[in-house]
Amino acid sequence: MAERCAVIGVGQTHHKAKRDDISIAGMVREAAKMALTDADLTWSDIDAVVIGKAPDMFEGSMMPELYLAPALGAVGKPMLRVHTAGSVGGSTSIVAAHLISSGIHQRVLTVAYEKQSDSDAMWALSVPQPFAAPLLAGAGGYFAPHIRAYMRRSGAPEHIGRMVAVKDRLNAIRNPYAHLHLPDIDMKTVEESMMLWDPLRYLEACPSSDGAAAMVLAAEDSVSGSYPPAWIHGMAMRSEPTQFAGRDQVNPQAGRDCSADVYAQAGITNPRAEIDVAEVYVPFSWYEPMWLENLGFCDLGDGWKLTEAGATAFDGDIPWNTSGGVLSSNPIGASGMLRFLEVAMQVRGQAGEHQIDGVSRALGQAYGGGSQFFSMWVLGSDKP
Amino acid sequence: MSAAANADRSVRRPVSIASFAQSDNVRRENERNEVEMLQPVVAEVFANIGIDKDDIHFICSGSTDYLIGGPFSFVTALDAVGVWPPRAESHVEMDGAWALYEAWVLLQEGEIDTALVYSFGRSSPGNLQEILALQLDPYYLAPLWPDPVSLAALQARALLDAGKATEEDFAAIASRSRKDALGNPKAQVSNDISTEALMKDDYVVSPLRRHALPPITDGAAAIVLAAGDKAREWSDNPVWITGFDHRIETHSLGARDLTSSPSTAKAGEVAGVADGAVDVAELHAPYAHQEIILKEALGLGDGVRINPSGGALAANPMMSAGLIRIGEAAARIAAGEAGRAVAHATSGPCLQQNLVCVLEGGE
Amino acid sequence: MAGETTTEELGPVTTLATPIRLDFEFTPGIALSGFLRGLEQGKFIGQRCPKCGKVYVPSRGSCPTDGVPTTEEVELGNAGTVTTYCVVNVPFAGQSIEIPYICAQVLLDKANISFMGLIQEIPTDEIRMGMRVEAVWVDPSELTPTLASVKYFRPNGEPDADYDTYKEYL
Amino acid sequence: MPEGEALHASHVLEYPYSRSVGPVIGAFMTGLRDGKLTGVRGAGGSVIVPPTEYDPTTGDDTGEMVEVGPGGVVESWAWVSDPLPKHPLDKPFAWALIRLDGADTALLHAVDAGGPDQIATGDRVTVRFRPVAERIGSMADIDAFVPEGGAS
Repeated sequence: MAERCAVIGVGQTHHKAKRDDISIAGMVREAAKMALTDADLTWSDIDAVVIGKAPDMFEGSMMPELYLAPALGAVGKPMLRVHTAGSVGGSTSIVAAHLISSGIHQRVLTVAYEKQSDSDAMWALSVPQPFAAPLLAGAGGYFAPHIRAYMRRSGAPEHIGRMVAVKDRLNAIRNPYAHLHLPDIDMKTVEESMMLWDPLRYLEACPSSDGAAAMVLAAEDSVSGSYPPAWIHGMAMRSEPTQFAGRDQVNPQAGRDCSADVYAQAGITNPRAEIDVAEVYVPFSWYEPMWLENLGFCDLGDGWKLTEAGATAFDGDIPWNTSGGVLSSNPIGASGMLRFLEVAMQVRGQAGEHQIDGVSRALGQAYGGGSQFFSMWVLGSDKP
Repeated sequence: MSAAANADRSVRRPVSIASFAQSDNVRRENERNEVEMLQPVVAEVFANIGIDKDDIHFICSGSTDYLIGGPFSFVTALDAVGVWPPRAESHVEMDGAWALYEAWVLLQEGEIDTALVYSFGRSSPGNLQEILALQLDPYYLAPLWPDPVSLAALQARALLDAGKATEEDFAAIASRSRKDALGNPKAQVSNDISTEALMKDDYVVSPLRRHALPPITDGAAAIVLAAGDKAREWSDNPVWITGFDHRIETHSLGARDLTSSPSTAKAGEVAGVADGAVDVAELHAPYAHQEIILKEALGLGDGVRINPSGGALAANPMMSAGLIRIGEAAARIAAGEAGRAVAHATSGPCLQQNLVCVLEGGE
Repeated sequence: MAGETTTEELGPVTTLATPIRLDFEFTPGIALSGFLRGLEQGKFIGQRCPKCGKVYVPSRGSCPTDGVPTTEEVELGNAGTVTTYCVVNVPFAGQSIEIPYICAQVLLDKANISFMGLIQEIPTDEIRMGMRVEAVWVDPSELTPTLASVKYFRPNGEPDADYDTYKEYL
Repeated sequence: MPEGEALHASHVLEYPYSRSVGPVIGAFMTGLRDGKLTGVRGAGGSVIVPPTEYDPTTGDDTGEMVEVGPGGVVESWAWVSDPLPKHPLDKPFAWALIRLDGADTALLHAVDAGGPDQIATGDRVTVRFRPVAERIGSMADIDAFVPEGGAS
């Protein structure tokens, strides 16, 4: 039987386009020390360290966990390095949690980061290789056609994407750690922003950020810190092939299976009713309605209606991305963990200005690659 | 399983190495890409025990993007398995031995019973001496491009200076490894050559001569783990993992005692190496002198058969060489040549990170 | 020695330039080479999975859903259907085409997988899902084993494909 | 397609990474540019060279910067008779772990010793900086270490 596991400490950096004041080690330590302080622990209290990040080419440092081991107090301890593309921050949290739920460790520090400004995100994500297809579209160009496919399937009107862009940025104003703070954003400024990959406009796309996230996870008899623990009620990862005949990239099976698994573990049958807040990987505005459907918050084709009705707004019945989401901060390797971390903050009641009242259950989701890698967890204030 | 191991780790769920496969280890796999290199290995690891991908509950792989100079090589590698319907799957940017550890952790919870672990790497497309320099501190070390052979040579020198070994010892290890590799059809370097003859090799970086270095290898490997009823269903004589741990040291070579491996010693202690007699040890010692350090750290006496496969001196496929040690050690038990074996994997410069897996036959 | 003067003049060091260059010999592998050599001859060559029968163009050597080698070569025609698309309006490093332009997922007839192609000879606001297109190849003397051999796709004048015929490829 | 027919091409992975260094590495690099070697004091009082924001063993924060060197002792060395193209020197040299005077940990750099018989563990070496005009605040500001007394 799996042991109970809880988040007992969270930490993150101030995310910025360029953290030019700090080294990579300094940046991950900023998040890790904050998480330790939150848990009222020191380096020596930690049994193992699990670190995640996206491609090593971002920073030009191969398997950087080797260099970062002493910076994260990992000397003499087990250390694992996870890489599952954009979902990595979520997968890293889950790998760390299993070290506890398996009964092997009592307290695990997990960290994820990306220092994208050391190079260039567009370059690092699509390093040109011989014989490869000419670089036609860039990062957003991969996703824009799927967004169009979603619009066609669901009949969603064009302004839905803009609503998400505005909502998440207004949420970010409440979050002092968010990269983008755009207090003047509204539907009009989004509509007037540059069209990048039609139908996707500049303000509907995520930024490129430097940043790190960290959490301390603990077994039931090792819980510490002043905020209450956020208990893991369910967690899962799912992958499907990148490309295959008949693949549904708008509503990927791996995402549906992953959420079904997590809900089953958490005993959730009606996600919209039973989940108080969700933090979901939405790097392009339209992924909110797409994931609303994929995560079973509504029937197929109805995701955009929830967004339009304000259900996912800060004062809606199922607030999504109270932190400002990936649309407001995107250190790729850490982006998934920031989703997992935000729901821990919500459950623990430590989210300050972006706290939703009375959160007892929350869903964190991350996805990566071409929507083929998924990781999710459900946290709750009650012991599972 | 020994009583002592049981007493110490009574909460641990027995997990077996149900199947192991590896590609030929070659200097240059110049035709097939990663998927094409890996696919037959995955097919073989299933065929060995008559299962297919639908019997697998969890998949974990180990690889690194830098070997071929393009991001996300692990993503396309999944095509070698065919992850449809979608699977619980994860990837470590580490040797496959750590992927196996992650899978073993998951199996401890008892929710699932089987896992596929694989790793792959082609070192031949690039210049490994330069690529591995990028594993070093990106501010103080990598800009100087210290190559892994030079760093290993610093460690070998420290060992010689400490009076813990001689250059002849390095050659003797290479001689024994190559001779043993004659019995390993997957080995890349194998011959019957004496220590004296090897001592005539030139230095590559003094004090390391050619024979003390690992070959540059392209290859892939896979293991299927099974627990519970599946373990017995897939084997009449399961090989059990009875102890498993890994530890990392500081990165700064100048803050370490390079002549010892406290991380290996600690991992060995937690894994319970000393809880019973060890018949065979498969040690991931890419450089000959590192075997001496590892033997000491694990407290392995002269009666222990070291690297009957020929070890990493006979084939050192990046990201798989550690996983292969576990597969080879399990194979010795499955073949009835050993009752209890230790497998070890390493990563990073001068044995910075080490993993120890104890394997036992019997019920 | 320069002493403090240097720092006073230049300020403290805040960044470090660490240029990295690595050289590789790259191979796309055997199956993909077959596809690329086809391009060099002005042909689309795919491979069929022996298990599910789906045709992958290109194939990377293993059926992504079955995990078995794709071995049977299948030559495909020039015509296909736009399953979905976007209009690229953003300049980025490595871009070789004047913006705005259309990027579309093109599903070649008889293939079971689409790939991204450039659509030309049509105003960007006239592109639509289901449009029938054909490959325009570069001059035979310029054919190479890369997708650059396909200059672009253009409308082939056939009526739009029915949504049901390509909806599984979205 | 039969074996032996895969295509091949050269592939260059190249990027001019630019790293922010932060205060501790920055102080060391600034020192190099000024012709000085610096370390940082760890929580237990030991002096760590090259300096990091953290103690290399405990992970604890480090403290004040202290000047070390310019001389030190070779703790281990390896002789490179055929330098690789990216190595810091283009003639035969030794990589060495050098514990600088005043330091408790060793620094890795090249020693321009002349020949393998000119260097041994325990030897004293001293830093040789590049000319002021060539120094930019990087490890390459150290041209190499040389045997104390100037053997080569």
